Amino acid sequence: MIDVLYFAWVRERIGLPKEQLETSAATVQDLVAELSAREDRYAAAFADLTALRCAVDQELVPFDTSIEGAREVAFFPPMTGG
Amino acid sequence: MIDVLYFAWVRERIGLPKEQLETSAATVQDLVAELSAREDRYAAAFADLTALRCAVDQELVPFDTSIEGAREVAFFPPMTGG
Amino acid sequence: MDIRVQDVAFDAGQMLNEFTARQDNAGAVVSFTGIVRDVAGGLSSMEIEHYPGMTERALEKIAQDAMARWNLADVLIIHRHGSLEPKDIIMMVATASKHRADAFAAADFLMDFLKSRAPFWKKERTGDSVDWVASKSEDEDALKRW
Amino acid sequence: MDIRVQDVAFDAGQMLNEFTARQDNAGAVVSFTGIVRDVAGGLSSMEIEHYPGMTERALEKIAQDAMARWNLADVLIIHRHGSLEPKDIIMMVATASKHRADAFAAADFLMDFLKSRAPFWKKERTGDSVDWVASKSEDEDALKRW
Repeated sequence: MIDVLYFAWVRERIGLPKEQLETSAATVQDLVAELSAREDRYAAAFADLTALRCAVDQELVPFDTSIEGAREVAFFPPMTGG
Repeated sequence: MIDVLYFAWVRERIGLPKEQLETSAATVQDLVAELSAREDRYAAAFADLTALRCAVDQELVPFDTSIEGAREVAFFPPMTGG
Repeated sequence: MDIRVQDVAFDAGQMLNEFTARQDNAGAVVSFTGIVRDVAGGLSSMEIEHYPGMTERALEKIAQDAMARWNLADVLIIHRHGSLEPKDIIMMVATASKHRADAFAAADFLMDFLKSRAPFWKKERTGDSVDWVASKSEDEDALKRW
Repeated sequence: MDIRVQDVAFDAGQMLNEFTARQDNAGAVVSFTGIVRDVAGGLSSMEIEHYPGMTERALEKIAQDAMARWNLADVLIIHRHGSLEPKDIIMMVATASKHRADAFAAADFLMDFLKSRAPFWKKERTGDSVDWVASKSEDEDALKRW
Protein backbone atom coordinates (compact mmCIF):
# COMPACT_ATOMS: atom_id res chain seq x y z
CA MET A 1 0.00 0.00 0.00
CA ILE A 2 1.19 3.47 -0.89
CA ASP A 3 -0.18 6.92 -0.07
CA VAL A 4 -0.69 9.11 -3.13
CA LEU A 5 -1.11 12.85 -2.50
CA TYR A 6 -2.29 15.60 -4.82
CA PHE A 7 -1.83 19.34 -4.37
CA ALA A 8 -3.10 22.59 -5.90
CA TRP A 9 -4.83 22.19 -9.28
CA VAL A 10 -3.82 18.53 -9.48
CA ARG A 11 -5.83 17.93 -6.30
CA GLU A 12 -8.76 19.89 -7.72
CA ARG A 13 -8.70 18.10 -11.06
CA ILE A 14 -8.48 14.63 -9.56
CA GLY A 15 -11.00 15.60 -6.90
CA LEU A 16 -9.26 14.34 -3.79
CA PRO A 17 -6.21 15.27 -1.71
CA LYS A 18 -5.03 11.76 -0.89
CA GLU A 19 -5.71 8.11 -1.49
CA GLN A 20 -4.23 4.77 -0.56
CA LEU A 21 -3.40 2.43 -3.43
CA GLU A 22 -2.24 -1.09 -4.05
CA THR A 23 0.15 -0.81 -6.99
CA SER A 24 2.75 -2.87 -8.77
CA ALA A 25 4.24 0.18 -10.52
CA ALA A 26 8.04 0.27 -10.39
CA THR A 27 8.51 4.01 -10.96
CA VAL A 28 6.55 7.23 -10.57
CA GLN A 29 6.04 7.24 -14.33
CA ASP A 30 4.52 3.72 -14.19
CA LEU A 31 2.19 4.89 -11.43
CA VAL A 32 1.14 7.83 -13.59
CA ALA A 33 0.35 5.42 -16.48
CA GLU A 34 -1.60 3.13 -14.16
CA LEU A 35 -3.69 5.99 -12.76
CA SER A 36 -4.23 7.59 -16.19
CA ALA A 37 -5.60 4.29 -17.53
CA ARG A 38 -7.98 4.06 -14.59
CA GLU A 39 -10.12 7.19 -15.06
CA ASP A 40 -10.39 10.24 -17.28
CA ARG A 41 -9.84 12.70 -14.43
CA TYR A 42 -6.39 11.18 -13.83
CA ALA A 43 -5.60 11.15 -17.55
CA ALA A 44 -6.60 14.83 -17.69
CA ALA A 45 -4.49 15.79 -14.66
CA PHE A 46 -1.45 13.90 -15.92
CA ALA A 47 -1.81 14.89 -19.59
CA ASP A 48 1.27 17.15 -19.57
CA LEU A 49 3.95 15.87 -17.23
CA THR A 50 6.22 18.84 -18.00
CA ALA A 51 3.66 20.96 -16.09
CA LEU A 52 3.93 18.66 -13.08
CA ARG A 53 6.40 17.82 -10.34
CA CYS A 54 6.51 14.77 -8.11
CA ALA A 55 7.93 13.80 -4.75
CA VAL A 56 8.69 10.36 -3.35
CA ASP A 57 8.72 10.23 0.45
CA GLN A 58 8.74 14.03 0.51
CA GLU A 59 11.79 14.47 -1.73
CA LEU A 60 11.40 16.21 -5.07
CA VAL A 61 12.47 13.65 -7.72
CA PRO A 62 12.33 13.03 -11.49
CA PHE A 63 9.43 10.95 -12.86
CA ASP A 64 11.62 7.93 -13.59
CA THR A 65 12.40 7.47 -9.89
CA SER A 66 11.68 4.07 -8.34
CA ILE A 67 8.81 3.86 -5.85
CA GLU A 68 9.84 0.50 -4.50
CA GLY A 69 9.44 0.57 -0.74
CA ALA A 70 8.15 4.16 -0.83
CA ARG A 71 5.45 5.16 1.63
CA GLU A 72 4.29 8.29 -0.11
CA VAL A 73 4.16 9.71 -3.64
CA ALA A 74 2.91 13.23 -4.33
CA PHE A 75 1.94 15.09 -7.52
CA PHE A 76 1.71 18.85 -7.85
CA PRO A 77 2.39 21.80 -10.16
CA PRO A 78 5.68 23.75 -9.95
CA MET A 79 5.95 25.53 -6.60
CA THR A 80 4.99 29.19 -6.25
CA GLY A 81 5.87 30.06 -2.67
CA GLY A 82 7.89 32.97 -1.32
CA MET B 1 38.01 83.07 3.26
CA ILE B 2 37.48 79.36 3.15
CA ASP B 3 36.42 76.88 5.85
CA VAL B 4 38.79 73.93 6.19
CA LEU B 5 37.44 70.89 8.06
CA TYR B 6 39.29 67.86 9.42
CA PHE B 7 37.77 64.53 10.47
CA ALA B 8 38.80 61.36 12.31
CA TRP B 9 42.58 60.94 12.75
CA VAL B 10 43.28 63.92 10.49
CA ARG B 11 41.38 66.08 12.98
CA GLU B 12 43.27 64.52 15.88
CA ARG B 13 46.69 64.91 14.22
CA ILE B 14 46.12 68.52 13.23
CA GLY B 15 44.49 69.20 16.57
CA LEU B 16 41.38 71.03 15.48
CA PRO B 17 38.12 70.22 13.69
CA LYS B 18 37.80 73.38 11.63
CA GLU B 19 39.54 76.61 10.78
CA GLN B 20 38.97 79.63 8.55
CA LEU B 21 41.77 80.48 6.14
CA GLU B 22 42.75 83.16 3.71
CA THR B 23 44.37 81.27 0.83
CA SER B 24 45.48 81.85 -2.73
CA ALA B 25 45.68 78.10 -3.46
CA ALA B 26 44.08 77.16 -6.79
CA THR B 27 43.45 73.49 -6.06
CA VAL B 28 43.06 71.20 -3.05
CA GLN B 29 46.60 69.99 -3.68
CA ASP B 30 47.92 73.56 -3.53
CA LEU B 31 46.10 74.07 -0.25
CA VAL B 32 47.69 70.89 1.12
CA ALA B 33 51.15 72.21 0.13
CA GLU B 34 50.43 75.58 1.71
CA LEU B 35 49.28 74.01 5.00
CA SER B 36 52.13 71.47 5.06
CA ALA B 37 54.68 74.30 4.73
CA ARG B 38 53.04 76.12 7.61
CA GLU B 39 53.50 73.66 10.48
CA ASP B 40 54.82 70.16 11.15
CA ARG B 41 51.47 68.84 12.35
CA TYR B 42 49.97 69.60 8.93
CA ALA B 43 52.96 68.10 7.13
CA ALA B 44 52.55 64.95 9.28
CA ALA B 45 48.82 64.69 8.63
CA PHE B 46 49.23 65.21 4.89
CA ALA B 47 52.38 63.08 4.49
CA ASP B 48 50.62 60.30 2.56
CA LEU B 49 47.81 61.66 0.40
CA THR B 50 46.88 58.15 -0.81
CA ALA B 51 45.64 57.55 2.78
CA LEU B 52 43.45 60.63 2.59
CA ARG B 53 40.29 61.78 0.88
CA CYS B 54 39.02 65.30 0.34
CA ALA B 55 35.72 67.02 -0.29
CA VAL B 56 35.05 70.45 -1.79
CA ASP B 57 31.71 71.92 -0.76
CA GLN B 58 30.69 68.51 0.59
CA GLU B 59 31.39 66.60 -2.63
CA LEU B 60 34.07 63.90 -2.62
CA VAL B 61 36.65 65.00 -5.24
CA PRO B 62 40.22 64.27 -6.42
CA PHE B 63 43.06 66.33 -4.94
CA ASP B 64 43.61 68.25 -8.18
CA THR B 65 40.14 69.82 -7.99
CA SER B 66 39.89 73.60 -8.10
CA ILE B 67 38.84 75.38 -4.91
CA GLU B 68 38.11 78.63 -6.64
CA GLY B 69 34.89 80.02 -5.18
CA ALA B 70 34.58 77.08 -2.78
CA ARG B 71 33.18 77.75 0.69
CA GLU B 72 34.40 74.56 2.34
CA VAL B 73 37.22 72.04 1.93
CA ALA B 74 37.43 68.91 4.10
CA PHE B 75 40.17 66.34 4.70
CA PHE B 76 39.62 62.87 6.15
CA PRO B 77 40.66 59.22 5.92
CA PRO B 78 38.71 56.75 3.75
CA MET B 79 35.20 56.28 5.09
CA THR B 80 34.34 53.35 7.34
CA GLY B 81 30.60 53.64 7.90
CA GLY B 82 27.91 51.03 7.51
CA MET C 1 18.39 27.77 12.47
CA ASP C 2 14.76 28.62 13.03
CA ILE C 3 12.14 27.43 10.55
CA ARG C 4 8.45 28.03 10.99
CA VAL C 5 5.50 27.09 8.79
CA GLN C 6 2.32 28.53 10.20
CA ASP C 7 -1.15 29.75 9.33
CA VAL C 8 -1.18 32.59 11.86
CA ALA C 9 0.09 36.06 11.00
CA PHE C 10 3.44 37.19 12.40
CA ASP C 11 5.09 40.54 13.12
CA ALA C 12 8.10 40.80 10.79
CA GLY C 13 9.69 43.62 12.80
CA GLN C 14 9.40 41.67 16.02
CA MET C 15 10.81 38.55 14.34
CA LEU C 16 13.73 40.62 13.00
CA ASN C 17 14.44 42.05 16.45
CA GLU C 18 14.27 38.66 18.15
CA PHE C 19 16.51 37.12 15.50
CA THR C 20 19.05 39.94 15.85
CA ALA C 21 19.01 39.78 19.65
CA ARG C 22 19.80 36.04 19.54
CA GLN C 23 23.05 36.65 17.64
CA ASP C 24 26.22 36.75 19.65
CA ASN C 25 28.76 38.14 17.28
CA ALA C 26 27.07 38.99 14.00
CA GLY C 27 27.83 42.29 12.32
CA ALA C 28 25.27 41.94 9.55
CA VAL C 29 21.62 40.89 9.38
CA VAL C 30 19.73 40.78 6.08
CA SER C 31 15.99 40.19 5.92
CA PHE C 32 13.57 39.61 3.10
CA THR C 33 9.83 40.05 3.54
CA GLY C 34 7.32 38.89 0.94
CA ILE C 35 4.02 40.79 0.86
CA VAL C 36 0.71 39.97 -0.86
CA ARG C 37 0.57 42.41 -3.75
CA ASP C 38 -2.70 43.75 -5.06
CA VAL C 39 -2.57 42.59 -8.69
CA ALA C 40 -4.19 44.53 -11.52
CA GLY C 41 -7.91 43.82 -11.42
CA GLY C 42 -8.13 43.88 -7.66
CA LEU C 43 -6.99 40.92 -5.62
CA SER C 44 -9.50 40.14 -2.89
CA SER C 45 -7.63 37.28 -1.25
CA MET C 46 -4.87 34.72 -1.57
CA GLU C 47 -4.86 31.12 -0.46
CA ILE C 48 -1.57 29.33 0.13
CA GLU C 49 -1.59 25.55 0.05
CA HIS C 50 1.40 23.54 1.21
CA TYR C 51 2.55 19.96 1.74
CA PRO C 52 2.86 19.42 5.50
CA GLY C 53 5.96 17.46 6.33
CA MET C 54 7.69 17.96 3.02
CA THR C 55 7.55 21.75 3.48
CA GLU C 56 9.55 21.63 6.70
CA ARG C 57 12.04 19.14 5.22
CA ALA C 58 12.54 21.24 2.09
CA LEU C 59 13.02 24.47 4.06
CA GLU C 60 15.48 22.78 6.41
CA LYS C 61 17.51 21.46 3.50
CA ILE C 62 17.61 24.90 1.86
CA ALA C 63 18.69 26.51 5.15
CA GLN C 64 21.37 23.86 5.71
CA ASP C 65 22.66 24.31 2.17
CA ALA C 66 23.00 28.04 2.86
CA MET C 67 24.78 27.43 6.19
CA ALA C 68 27.20 25.06 4.44
CA ARG C 69 27.91 27.46 1.63
CA TRP C 70 28.41 30.75 3.46
CA ASN C 71 29.88 31.81 6.75
CA LEU C 72 26.56 32.34 8.54
CA ALA C 73 25.79 32.72 12.21
CA ASP C 74 22.09 31.91 11.78
CA VAL C 75 19.12 31.55 9.43
CA LEU C 76 15.43 32.28 10.00
CA ILE C 77 12.60 31.22 7.67
CA ILE C 78 8.92 31.88 8.38
CA HIS C 79 6.27 31.02 5.78
CA ARG C 80 2.52 31.31 6.18
CA HIS C 81 -0.13 29.11 4.61
CA GLY C 82 -3.91 29.44 4.51
CA SER C 83 -5.86 32.58 3.74
CA LEU C 84 -4.19 35.98 3.26
CA GLU C 85 -5.26 39.44 2.14
CA PRO C 86 -3.51 42.18 0.16
CA LYS C 87 -0.67 43.75 2.19
CA ASP C 88 -0.43 40.68 4.46
CA ILE C 89 3.06 39.35 4.99
CA ILE C 90 3.46 35.95 3.33
CA MET C 91 6.90 35.01 4.54
CA MET C 92 10.27 36.23 5.63
CA VAL C 93 13.84 35.02 5.69
CA ALA C 94 16.69 36.49 7.72
CA THR C 95 20.39 35.72 7.72
CA ALA C 96 23.12 36.76 10.16
CA SER C 97 26.86 36.80 9.51
CA LYS C 98 30.06 38.55 10.55
CA HIS C 99 30.37 40.36 7.23
CA ARG C 100 27.64 41.65 4.95
CA ALA C 101 28.51 39.75 1.76
CA ASP C 102 27.62 36.38 3.31
CA ALA C 103 24.30 37.59 4.73
CA PHE C 104 23.28 39.19 1.41
CA ALA C 105 24.22 36.23 -0.78
CA ALA C 106 22.62 33.69 1.56
CA ALA C 107 19.31 35.58 1.80
CA ASP C 108 19.18 35.86 -2.00
CA PHE C 109 19.96 32.13 -2.33
CA LEU C 110 17.34 31.16 0.27
CA MET C 111 14.67 33.10 -1.61
CA ASP C 112 15.55 31.57 -4.97
CA PHE C 113 15.37 28.03 -3.63
CA LEU C 114 12.37 28.65 -1.43
CA LYS C 115 10.46 29.97 -4.48
CA SER C 116 11.00 26.88 -6.63
CA ARG C 117 11.86 24.06 -4.23
CA ALA C 118 9.58 24.45 -1.21
CA PRO C 119 6.10 22.97 -1.73
CA PHE C 120 3.85 26.02 -1.53
CA TRP C 121 1.20 26.95 -4.08
CA LYS C 122 -0.58 30.29 -4.30
CA LYS C 123 -4.14 30.79 -5.47
CA GLU C 124 -5.45 34.29 -6.15
CA ARG C 125 -9.06 35.42 -5.94
CA THR C 126 -9.65 38.43 -8.20
CA GLY C 127 -13.25 39.56 -8.65
CA ASP C 128 -15.11 36.45 -9.80
CA SER C 129 -12.12 34.38 -10.82
CA VAL C 130 -9.92 32.14 -8.76
CA ASP C 131 -6.59 31.16 -10.30
CA TRP C 132 -3.54 29.22 -9.27
CA VAL C 133 -0.50 31.42 -9.68
CA ALA C 134 1.67 30.13 -12.52
CA SER C 135 5.35 29.53 -11.84
CA LYS C 136 7.72 31.80 -13.73
CA SER C 137 10.50 30.48 -15.90
CA GLU C 138 12.79 33.21 -14.52
CA ASP C 139 12.35 31.73 -11.03
CA GLU C 140 13.58 28.36 -12.26
CA ASP C 141 16.37 30.09 -14.21
CA ALA C 142 17.42 31.99 -11.06
CA LEU C 143 18.60 28.69 -9.52
CA LYS C 144 21.36 28.46 -12.09
CA ARG C 145 23.04 31.47 -10.47
CA TRP C 146 24.13 29.29 -7.54
CA MET D 1 12.89 58.06 0.29
CA ASP D 2 13.57 58.40 3.99
CA ILE D 3 17.09 59.23 5.17
CA ARG D 4 17.98 59.75 8.80
CA VAL D 5 21.30 60.53 10.45
CA GLN D 6 20.92 60.51 14.21
CA ASP D 7 22.73 59.91 17.48
CA VAL D 8 19.79 58.28 19.22
CA ALA D 9 19.20 54.54 19.07
CA PHE D 10 16.38 53.22 16.91
CA ASP D 11 14.27 50.05 16.84
CA ALA D 12 15.12 48.24 13.59
CA GLY D 13 12.03 46.01 13.75
CA GLN D 14 9.75 49.00 14.23
CA MET D 15 11.48 50.86 11.37
CA LEU D 16 11.04 47.80 9.14
CA ASN D 17 7.34 47.57 10.02
CA GLU D 18 6.73 51.28 9.44
CA PHE D 19 8.60 51.17 6.13
CA THR D 20 6.63 48.11 4.99
CA ALA D 21 3.30 49.62 6.06
CA ARG D 22 4.01 52.77 4.00
CA GLN D 23 4.30 50.73 0.78
CA ASP D 24 1.26 50.57 -1.41
CA ASN D 25 2.04 47.85 -3.87
CA ALA D 26 5.40 46.35 -3.02
CA GLY D 27 5.79 42.59 -2.98
CA ALA D 28 9.33 42.56 -1.63
CA VAL D 29 11.14 44.35 1.18
CA VAL D 30 14.83 43.74 1.88
CA SER D 31 16.56 45.13 4.95
CA PHE D 32 20.15 45.23 6.09
CA THR D 33 21.08 45.91 9.70
CA GLY D 34 24.65 46.65 10.78
CA ILE D 35 25.53 45.70 14.36
CA VAL D 36 28.53 46.63 16.53
CA ARG D 37 30.56 43.44 16.69
CA ASP D 38 32.65 42.53 19.70
CA VAL D 39 36.10 42.23 18.12
CA ALA D 40 38.77 39.89 19.45
CA GLY D 41 40.28 41.46 22.56
CA GLY D 42 37.00 42.81 23.86
CA LEU D 43 35.48 45.91 22.35
CA SER D 44 34.21 48.21 25.07
CA SER D 45 32.75 50.94 22.88
CA MET D 46 32.61 52.44 19.42
CA GLU D 47 32.52 56.09 18.46
CA ILE D 48 31.16 57.12 15.08
CA GLU D 49 32.19 60.50 13.71
CA HIS D 50 30.50 61.99 10.67
CA TYR D 51 30.49 65.11 8.52
CA PRO D 52 27.17 66.87 9.16
CA GLY D 53 25.72 68.19 5.93
CA MET D 54 27.88 66.12 3.61
CA THR D 55 26.58 62.91 5.21
CA GLU D 56 22.98 63.70 4.33
CA ARG D 57 23.96 64.79 0.80
CA ALA D 58 26.02 61.66 0.19
CA LEU D 59 23.26 59.34 1.47
CA GLU D 60 20.65 61.11 -0.63
CA LYS D 61 22.77 60.76 -3.74
CA ILE D 62 23.33 57.05 -3.09
CA ALA D 63 19.60 56.51 -2.53
CA GLN D 64 18.73 58.44 -5.70
CA ASP D 65 21.26 56.45 -7.72
CA ALA D 66 19.59 53.25 -6.48
CA MET D 67 16.10 54.56 -7.33
CA ALA D 68 17.30 55.49 -10.84
CA ARG D 69 18.93 52.13 -11.42
CA TRP D 70 16.29 49.69 -10.15
CA ASN D 71 12.53 49.57 -10.13
CA LEU D 72 12.09 50.54 -6.49
CA ALA D 73 9.04 51.70 -4.61
CA ASP D 74 11.04 53.18 -1.73
CA VAL D 75 14.37 53.39 0.10
CA LEU D 76 15.11 53.86 3.81
CA ILE D 77 18.53 54.67 5.28
CA ILE D 78 19.16 55.24 8.99
CA HIS D 79 22.70 55.71 10.30
CA ARG D 80 23.73 56.52 13.85
CA HIS D 81 26.70 58.57 14.99
CA GLY D 82 28.15 59.16 18.44
CA SER D 83 28.81 56.52 21.07
CA LEU D 84 27.74 52.88 20.64
CA GLU D 85 28.31 49.63 22.50
CA PRO D 86 28.71 46.03 21.35
CA LYS D 87 25.42 44.66 19.95
CA ASP D 88 24.06 48.16 19.31
CA ILE D 89 22.59 48.72 15.89
CA ILE D 90 24.75 51.08 13.85
CA MET D 91 22.58 51.51 10.80
CA MET D 92 19.99 49.98 8.54
CA VAL D 93 18.87 50.22 4.96
CA ALA D 94 15.60 48.93 3.53
CA THR D 95 14.37 48.72 -0.04
CA ALA D 96 10.88 47.97 -1.38
CA SER D 97 10.01 46.78 -4.88
CA LYS D 98 7.44 44.77 -6.80
CA HIS D 99 9.82 41.87 -7.38
CA ARG D 100 12.59 40.59 -5.15
CA ALA D 101 15.56 40.95 -7.53
CA ASP D 102 15.34 44.76 -7.49
CA ALA D 103 15.06 44.99 -3.71
CA PHE D 104 18.01 42.63 -3.17
CA ALA D 105 20.33 44.28 -5.70
CA ALA D 106 19.49 47.80 -4.51
CA ALA D 107 20.08 47.00 -0.83
CA ASP D 108 23.44 45.41 -1.69
CA PHE D 109 24.36 48.46 -3.80
CA LEU D 110 23.29 50.91 -1.07
CA MET D 111 25.51 49.16 1.46
CA ASP D 112 28.54 49.10 -0.84
CA PHE D 113 28.30 52.83 -1.55
CA LEU D 114 27.34 53.79 1.98
CA LYS D 115 30.46 51.97 3.27
CA SER D 116 32.93 53.83 1.06
CA ARG D 117 31.17 57.03 0.00
CA ALA D 118 29.27 58.33 3.02
CA PRO D 119 31.45 60.30 5.45
CA PHE D 120 31.38 58.17 8.59
CA TRP D 121 34.44 57.07 10.56
CA LYS D 122 34.48 54.42 13.26
CA LYS D 123 36.78 54.40 16.27
CA GLU D 124 37.02 51.34 18.48
CA ARG D 125 37.94 51.28 22.16
CA THR D 126 39.43 47.91 23.10
CA GLY D 127 40.91 47.61 26.57
CA ASP D 128 43.44 50.44 26.79
CA SER D 129 43.71 51.22 23.09
CA VAL D 130 41.58 53.44 20.94
CA ASP D 131 41.93 52.95 17.19
CA TRP D 132 40.33 54.34 14.09
CA VAL D 133 38.94 51.45 12.03
CA ALA D 134 40.95 51.07 8.82
CA SER D 135 39.07 50.95 5.54
CA LYS D 136 39.29 47.66 3.69
CA SER D 137 40.47 47.42 0.11
CA GLU D 138 37.68 44.90 -0.55
CA ASP D 139 35.13 47.59 0.32
CA GLU D 140 36.58 49.89 -2.33
CA ASP D 141 36.80 46.94 -4.75
CA ALA D 142 33.13 46.12 -4.12
CA LEU D 143 32.13 49.35 -5.88
CA LYS D 144 33.41 47.95 -9.16
CA ARG D 145 30.59 45.42 -9.13
CA TRP D 146 28.09 48.14 -10.04
